[in-house]
Amino acid sequence: MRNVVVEDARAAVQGLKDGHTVMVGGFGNAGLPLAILKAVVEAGVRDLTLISNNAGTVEDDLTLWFRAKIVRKIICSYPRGAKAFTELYRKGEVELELVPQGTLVERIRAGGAGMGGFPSPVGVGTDFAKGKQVLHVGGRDYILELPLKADFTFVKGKLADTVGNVTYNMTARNHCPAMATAAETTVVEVDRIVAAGELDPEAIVTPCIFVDRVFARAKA
Amino acid sequence: MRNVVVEDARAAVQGLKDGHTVMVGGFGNAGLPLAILKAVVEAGVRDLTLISNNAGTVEDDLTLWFRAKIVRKIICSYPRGAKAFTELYRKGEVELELVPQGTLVERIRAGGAGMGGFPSPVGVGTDFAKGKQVLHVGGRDYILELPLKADFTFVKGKLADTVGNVTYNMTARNHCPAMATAAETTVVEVDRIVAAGELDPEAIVTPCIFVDRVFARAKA
Amino acid sequence: MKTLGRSELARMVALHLPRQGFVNLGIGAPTEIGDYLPPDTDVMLHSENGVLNVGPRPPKEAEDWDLINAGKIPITLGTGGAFFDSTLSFAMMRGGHLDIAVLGAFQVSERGDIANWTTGESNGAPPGIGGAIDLAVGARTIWVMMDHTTKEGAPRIVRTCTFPLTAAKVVSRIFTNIAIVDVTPKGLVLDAVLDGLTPADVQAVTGAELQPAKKLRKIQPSGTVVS
Amino acid sequence: MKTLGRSELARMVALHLPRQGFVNLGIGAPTEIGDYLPPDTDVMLHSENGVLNVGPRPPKEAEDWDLINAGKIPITLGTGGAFFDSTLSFAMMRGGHLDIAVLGAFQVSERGDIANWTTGESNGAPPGIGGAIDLAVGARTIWVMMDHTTKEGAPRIVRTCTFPLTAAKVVSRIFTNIAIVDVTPKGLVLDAVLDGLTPADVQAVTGAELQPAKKLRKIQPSGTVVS
Repeated sequence: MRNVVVEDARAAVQGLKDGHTVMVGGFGNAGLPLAILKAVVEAGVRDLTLISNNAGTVEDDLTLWFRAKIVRKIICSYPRGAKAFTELYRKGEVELELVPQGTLVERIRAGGAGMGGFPSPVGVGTDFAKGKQVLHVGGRDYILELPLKADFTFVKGKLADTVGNVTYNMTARNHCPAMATAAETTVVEVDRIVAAGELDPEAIVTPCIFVDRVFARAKA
Repeated sequence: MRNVVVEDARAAVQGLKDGHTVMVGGFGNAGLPLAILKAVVEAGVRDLTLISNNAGTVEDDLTLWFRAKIVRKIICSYPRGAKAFTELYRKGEVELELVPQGTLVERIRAGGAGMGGFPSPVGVGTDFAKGKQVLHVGGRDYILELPLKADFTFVKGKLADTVGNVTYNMTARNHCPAMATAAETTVVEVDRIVAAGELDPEAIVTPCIFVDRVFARAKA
Repeated sequence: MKTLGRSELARMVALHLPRQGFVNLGIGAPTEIGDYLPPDTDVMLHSENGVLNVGPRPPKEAEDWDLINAGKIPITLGTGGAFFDSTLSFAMMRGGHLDIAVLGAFQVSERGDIANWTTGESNGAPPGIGGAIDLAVGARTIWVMMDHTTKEGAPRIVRTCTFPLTAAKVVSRIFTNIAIVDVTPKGLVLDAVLDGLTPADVQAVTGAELQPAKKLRKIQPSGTVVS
Repeated sequence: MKTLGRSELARMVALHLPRQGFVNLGIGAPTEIGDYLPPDTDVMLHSENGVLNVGPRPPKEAEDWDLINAGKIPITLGTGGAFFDSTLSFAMMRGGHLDIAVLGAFQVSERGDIANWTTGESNGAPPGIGGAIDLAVGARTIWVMMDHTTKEGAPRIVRTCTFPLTAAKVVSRIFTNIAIVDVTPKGLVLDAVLDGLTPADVQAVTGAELQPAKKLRKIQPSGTVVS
């Protein structure tokens, strides 16, 4: 039977290369694949394009990436309160594409679902509409938001089974399921791995078809 | 606390009017709200626009609606093997808009999610592209598929709690969750109603914000 | 000038919410409105990071950082609540399924434009937008809760927003620390004024014309409003 | 002309599937391929009505009409399987997450166009499209499994499809009851021929030019193919 379990975070980030586009799940401190974030820095890659809701709040999260200066550009909805990022941003050493949160996750979904983006009512008549194609549908204006895809997606789940089905924990779910669909290689850091068949097939949030590697975070 | 439980199918279809657009969940025999289908006929409405994957296979399903001639138009992916519908179709007494299955459900989702449709790669270069706007995104052609909304959605769930959260049973889930988001009034027929708090909040598929009425199908 | 305190302002908004419906309380000050909902309310609170029926903040020892609201504050889950991913959460917002969103703002214009994501003056700091714009466009009814003026005394209710817009023509009601103002097709209508102030006092610190309501109401220092 | 039976054709396709990956077997004849997968396969079968890891058909007494495949036939759920709604199911298809889809067809053209939803002659009966078109566009690899000719002996492999297209330039391999044909940038390549027939026999019932493979393989009556 399919088995996507890898030993540790280091094995989980194998193949990540300079210049790759990477999605990282999480909202605030919920849903962050902390062991992976560390392993990416240790892998020594650089010039990453990062797609993520936030830009780091505490020292052991995405802050690590900005301290290590491995991000060339971030596509993000709310990079405020992110000290290490802000420092680089002020110096012009990192590029920012600011995207409304709902637009961000829906662009990711569009990437994962094979659509050419989506016509959004959000941002019409604001700075967020600049340079975007306007579509008129049913008497209303929409702006065409383009799909997002990545080379790697790194998210945090609660449980995974050995074939790669994943559940999440409360509000740690956030952008993770959409991101899991939109990358060439999707890696999930979980609290615990269980045998295939142990997860309720009705309650699996990310089916294994989207998942390439899972590993259990070592207990603190 | 919120309580959306109604007594029976008759109460569940209150407010349905001539000329309304109605979504009906189900794929094959899985996920059909059979008690509601009957109650709609008994309510005596007509000229409905029906959005549904199929057009009736056996006698107690949508076949009832075509026998009663209450459907003016059906938007559907696979109306084959539907005797009563086929009879009316041959006589030109019902209009058919044929939509690929994945496009159908995504147009419904777009309606429920407030988007102006979606740019689809499906149907490009075929009859399904006729009359549709073509969008060029990232070197590929997409056709703009428009959102679908309804006055009423009727679907079948497994369990509902009193506030209106819903779970489904196996492949009876199909189009039901998307349809539940896309109607002015969403009605769910379930096997059993439980108290609020009894459903696992991680395993709820349709959160109560989308649900206006639930009722328990009488045991056969 | 006399003003309502932040808690009293939150209480005033809470008292105006309907007894049922789905409500999103924006991050920052509006979140506090939740503390003043009547215990028997049928209102269900939504938070855009993927939770419906947000309950009160837990005691410190019960905090779980996987259970937070959009302001990244620990919460509890009310009975009948549900978790879901961001695509469904924003479908609820963009798709018009929320009855009311209460948002903070820097400025609101007389036609209901809202500016609440940046003042345009960044001092080099990165801008943030989050989910505020999705709420402003998507919720059926948009209320704003804010101080009537800036710290420097400049009006926040204006003829035309000078800050970058979040959304155009969406706000229907503005709750401030000295007044309640309705945005109507005929312009701004002054619905209620803080006890001790006159409509002229409020107009003096407002950047757009206020019409008096047929029956002006009075805001008591507690945040209760009386006819 | 001698031809493979339907079961042997299904077996031949099954033997060509990789040992792992996510595969959708189209409704009708392709569904039967599932019966010939090796018991230790790592392949997971997807069905577009919302299930991953489709298992064998249950015994009659265990049939549950809430657990069916896209052909509306009762199934079982394999270990590690999952249920999901149609939006996610079609995201799997349209988004390129399926490795292989095996579809039936009325016609396939030499450039890989597929026509499998209508012959255009309806006799007044309603057309149906279902999910075939989503599969044809979305799966990474599209194989076709069909009889080599119509009942009347007309070729189904043609230069240009005369029936309405399902999708253009998507088919990479065609398994028929007398041959295996690869669709390549340089045209159709005849990979294997049913034992007892010659390439010329196959060419005679094919509506487009077939080039011989470097090494033509032989299809045995059981569906096994040998070099």
